[in-house]
Parts: sequence; C-alpha cells; structure tokens
Amino acid sequence: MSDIGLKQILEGALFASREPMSIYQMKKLFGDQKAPTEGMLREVLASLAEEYQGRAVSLIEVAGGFRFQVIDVLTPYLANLTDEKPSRYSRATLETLAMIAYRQPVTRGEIEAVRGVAVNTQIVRTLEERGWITVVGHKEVPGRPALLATTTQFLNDFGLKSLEELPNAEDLIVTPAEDLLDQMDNQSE
Amino acid sequence: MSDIGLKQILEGALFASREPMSIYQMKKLFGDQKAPTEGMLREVLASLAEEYQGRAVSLIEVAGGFRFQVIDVLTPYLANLTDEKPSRYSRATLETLAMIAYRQPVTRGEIEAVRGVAVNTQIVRTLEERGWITVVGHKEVPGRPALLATTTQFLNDFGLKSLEELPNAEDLIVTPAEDLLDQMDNQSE
Amino acid sequence: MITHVQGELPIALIEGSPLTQLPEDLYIPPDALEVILDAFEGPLDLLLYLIRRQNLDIIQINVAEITRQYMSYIALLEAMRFELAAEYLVMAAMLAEIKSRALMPSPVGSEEDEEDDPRAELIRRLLEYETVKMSAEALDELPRVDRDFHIAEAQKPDIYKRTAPPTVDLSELVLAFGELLARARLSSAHQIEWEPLSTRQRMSDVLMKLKDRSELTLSDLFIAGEGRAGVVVSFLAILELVREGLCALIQAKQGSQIYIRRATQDV
Repeated sequence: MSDIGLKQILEGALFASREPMSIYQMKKLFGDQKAPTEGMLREVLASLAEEYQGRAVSLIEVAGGFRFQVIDVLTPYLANLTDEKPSRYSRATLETLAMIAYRQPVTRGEIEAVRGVAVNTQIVRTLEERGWITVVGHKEVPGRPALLATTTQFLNDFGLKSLEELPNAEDLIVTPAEDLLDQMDNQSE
Repeated sequence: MSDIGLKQILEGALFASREPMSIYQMKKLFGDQKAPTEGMLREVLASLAEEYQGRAVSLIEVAGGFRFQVIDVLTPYLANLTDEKPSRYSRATLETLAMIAYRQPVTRGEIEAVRGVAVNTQIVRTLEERGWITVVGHKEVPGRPALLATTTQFLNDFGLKSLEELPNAEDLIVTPAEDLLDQMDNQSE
Repeated sequence: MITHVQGELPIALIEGSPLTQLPEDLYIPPDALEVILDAFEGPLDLLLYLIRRQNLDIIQINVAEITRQYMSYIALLEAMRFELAAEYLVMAAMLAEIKSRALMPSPVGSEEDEEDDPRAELIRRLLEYETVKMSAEALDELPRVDRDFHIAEAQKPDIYKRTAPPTVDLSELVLAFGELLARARLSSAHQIEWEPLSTRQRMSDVLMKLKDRSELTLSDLFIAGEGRAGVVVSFLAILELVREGLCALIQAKQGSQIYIRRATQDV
C-alpha cells in the first residue's frame, strides 16, 4: 500500500464497481493486509466527496453503501444520447436467459456445458441489470459458483404467473438428432 | 449550456457510459443546440485528462473513442473484491484470435492452413460472442467461406487505438528462415 | 548450430504440472498420446518444439518407424481425436518425403528448384506458424479489460437509465431454448433428466428465502392454500436441493423441528 494512498484505492474501487460499495466491501479490498477501520474509511470518503465538489460526478451514500453518481443537471444532455430505438439481445443472451428460466437454479458452468460455449460475464450482467435474473445462492463446490434464477420481474415482463406457464420447449424442436438419424437410415435403404 | 460548462458535460457523459464515447456521440449530447467542433472537444478532453492526472482514474483514447478507466496499479486491490477469476483463453483460442487480428480478413480454412489443425467451431463462437471478431463478408471461392475480422470492441478491450498498435510479432522470432534452411543443409551433408 | 529462441518457450503444462518427459522425436508413446495431443496445438507446434528445444535433426528421424507407429495410433484413436491424429500423420508423410529426397542422389547438373523443395515448404510453414504462436503470446500479454484494467463508471441519473431496453417476445425465448436442446442432443450421447419446472421454481424460491434468513423451518416453506400439491412440490424441491448439495437439513433430535440451511463447506 506504500505508494498508493488509501484515498486512491477507494476512489478507483468506487468507479470500478457497478453497485454501491459497502464499508464491508471496502475492507475486502485489502485482502490479507490489515484493513483500515470504518472510521478511517469514512474520513477518507468524506474528503474524497469534497474533492469532487463542482465536478460532473458526486460521491453519495445510498442504502447499499457509497457510489459515484453523475450530477442531475446533466440529465438533459445525456437524454440526447438515448433517442435511438432499442437494440436487440444477441442469440447468446437469449439462450443464457432461456437456460436460466428453464433450468434454474443453475450455475454459469452448467449453462456453458449445455451451450458448449463460455458464457460471457457481460451477458449475465446485462440480464441482471435488466432485473430478469438474480443470484440466489452459491453452489458448494470448488469456486463456489453463483446459482442463477429468474426473478418475479421476469415473470411480470413476460406475462407469466409462474414458471410452469413457460411453454414446453421440447415440443418445438424441429429436427432432433433421432429424426436426422432416422432420415439417414431411410435414405440408405 | 449557460452555467454548465462543456468540460463538465463531457466529464459526466464519459462517466455515464461504459463504452468508449466517440466524437460523434459527444456532439450528439447537444441535441438541437449547436454542437462544439471536434477541435473544441479535443481541446477540452485534453484539459480534462490533465485534471485527472494523479487520480485513481485516467482518461484514455481507444479505437471506439474516449473513456475513463481505473489506473492499472489498482487492479490487485480490485481483484480482492471478487472470487471470480477473469476468463483465461486457451492457446488455440488465442492463436485463432491472433490469426484474425494480424491477417484479417481471413477465412477459417486459411487459419487452419497456418495452424496445421482444424479450427474448432466453439472457438470461433466464443470469440464472436465476446464481441471480438465478426464476419465481414464471404470469400468468392467454392463454399463462399466467411471472412473473419476483429471488431472495434476488440481494440477497445485490449486498449488499442488501431490495429497498427498490435505488437509486431515478426520481431519476436529470432531465427530467420534462411538459418533454419542452412541448418538442414548442413545436417544432410 | 541450432539458434535457440530467446527466453523460454512455454513448457507444456498438463493438469497444472509441467510435462517433463518429452518425446525425443516425432514418435509418441501410445500412453502419452493424449497428453501430447493436449499439450501441443498440432503437429507444427510439436515439430517446432522439437527443432527449437531438442535439436531434432529432421533428416535423422527414423521415418519408417514413426509412420508404422502413427498407423497404430489411428486404431487407438478411432473413438477419440481422429482428425488430430490424421494431422500428425500428414506431418509424418511430409517428413518421409523430405527424408527420401535427401537419401536420393540428385541428378548431376540439375539445380533443384527451390519451390519444389519440400524442406523449404516445411520451413516456410513452421516459421509462419511460429509467427502466429508468438503473436498469440504477445496478444495475451496486452493489458485486457476486466483482467488488467477496469472501466470507470458512475451511476447515471434516473431518466437517462429509463431508455427502452430491448424487448423479448416469449416465443423468442422458447425458440432459443428449443434450439439449445436440439443442439445439446446432437452433441451429447446421453440425455439428462431434469426436474419439472414447478420444482425448479420452488428450489429458487427456497434459496431466495435463505438469502435473507440463515435457516428456515419446513413449515415456512409449506404455504397454506397451495394444498397437497404445494406440499409435494416444496418437499421435492428440498430433496433436490439437498441432493445437489445446495442445502442441508438439520434436526437436533428425533421428533424436533427440522431446519433447512444453506449448505456450507463444513456441514
């Protein structure tokens, strides 16, 4: 920690974090090293907040902890960026969501096993930010992977009362492997 | 724009966006109002970058535009926050990516010819889903194979402004072709 | 003299431990075959390694022996990585050609055409591959987002956030899952049985409740009004959670209250 100051560490972590940061998480930044006390942290946070006075972002405390937030007066400018029509989710995103909806609670590794491709962190983040999926726990295997499940908001947004109302996807498979094999057999006869 | 300065608007917009912001997007911030010229914008960006000297974040230009990023020295602290290890890529994946980055646009067949082994479909999919490569066309030869190239996001994620900034791989090889041939000649005598 | 590449060529790591016994020529003992196939990116990679590190003399290779052995791999490999073994075989064929040319006296007075020289072609390929290999290593060393540096971001004001995110139609989701299943079937030999959805939903619900409270009683999970079907679903969900090691059931003594807890490593 010698040449990097506590203030700089907190400042960087607050900007890197997408969620408000709690005092507990701030202490975690120091790993095995001796973490600063809550008093020290709050003192540094206060002085950091002061340094950002008059800038375009301000350091505020919310329920979940501390975060940097773009000041409200800039809203009209930022709104000019967003008039474009909504984009579409990639196939990878849809498949990940489908896996979570139908196979929950499920880990990323399990999704990867079925999809045969690594699941990008960004996809999981996108779905989390959308409020459709959430971490409901951790699987007690090495690495303690997060268990993902869909939320009530997911049901609401898709007009479902419960997951049981999800259509049975197995019926939709157009050409399952067996059919393909059957076809081949027929042709070879 | 009266009491909010141009610098503050850019600063806020840069912090509000996860993706790098292009000059074009910066002009869009001003909606129907008269947008500043590129020259003005670059001037303000330069002075903003200077103000953040010595802070925990710095203003960087990459292929897609400008973004704030947390300074490298803080990465070990941030790593303490999560149990998740950042994704590692296999040699096969990296070699495929390298072929596409250095030889683009390139077909899968061309990659296979150089690597001497088949290119796994999953590798191409993983790179596509990561947003690093894309199909830019088809080669007009039998089978019309897809031509693969890297994306702007690839450059952004590797902190590059353009492909020219890629490390020069030819310099990394010590033994030139002629020497190898000489060796063989000597051995066969 | 062989010029060594500066620095260390990466030594293959097999399941975390370095591979110490490396082949001395292109012959790979059958029991090490799988290891070699995993450690090297293909015949070019292996050959490059042998030339750079082991001072392999291409001309001195006992090509007949290697070819015979390569042929026997093919039987061994039928179920495994046939296409990869084939690539090694092509390499052996190329070496055989080089060797046979080296052994034959060249006709007096006829200068051999460079373009026809299989050695020149092999070396061109080896160097081209080596360039790619080095580029891949250089690429991996570049600072990369989320690994070496992080994007700085601040919370946007509310109005800004409320821009329409993409919408998804339920049918798109179902279709995506259908395609996934079809693909998974094509690639997997056996079909895994999954719990019915109602059970999986209840499993998520239980885990969600355990996020707020360290333990639950069984009665917390049986909701009056759901009737017997509800009890059965809850019961199945708990059993499945326990089976998958996601929860633990705890009872102090016989007949006393049963608690459900999140599984921990030490339970």
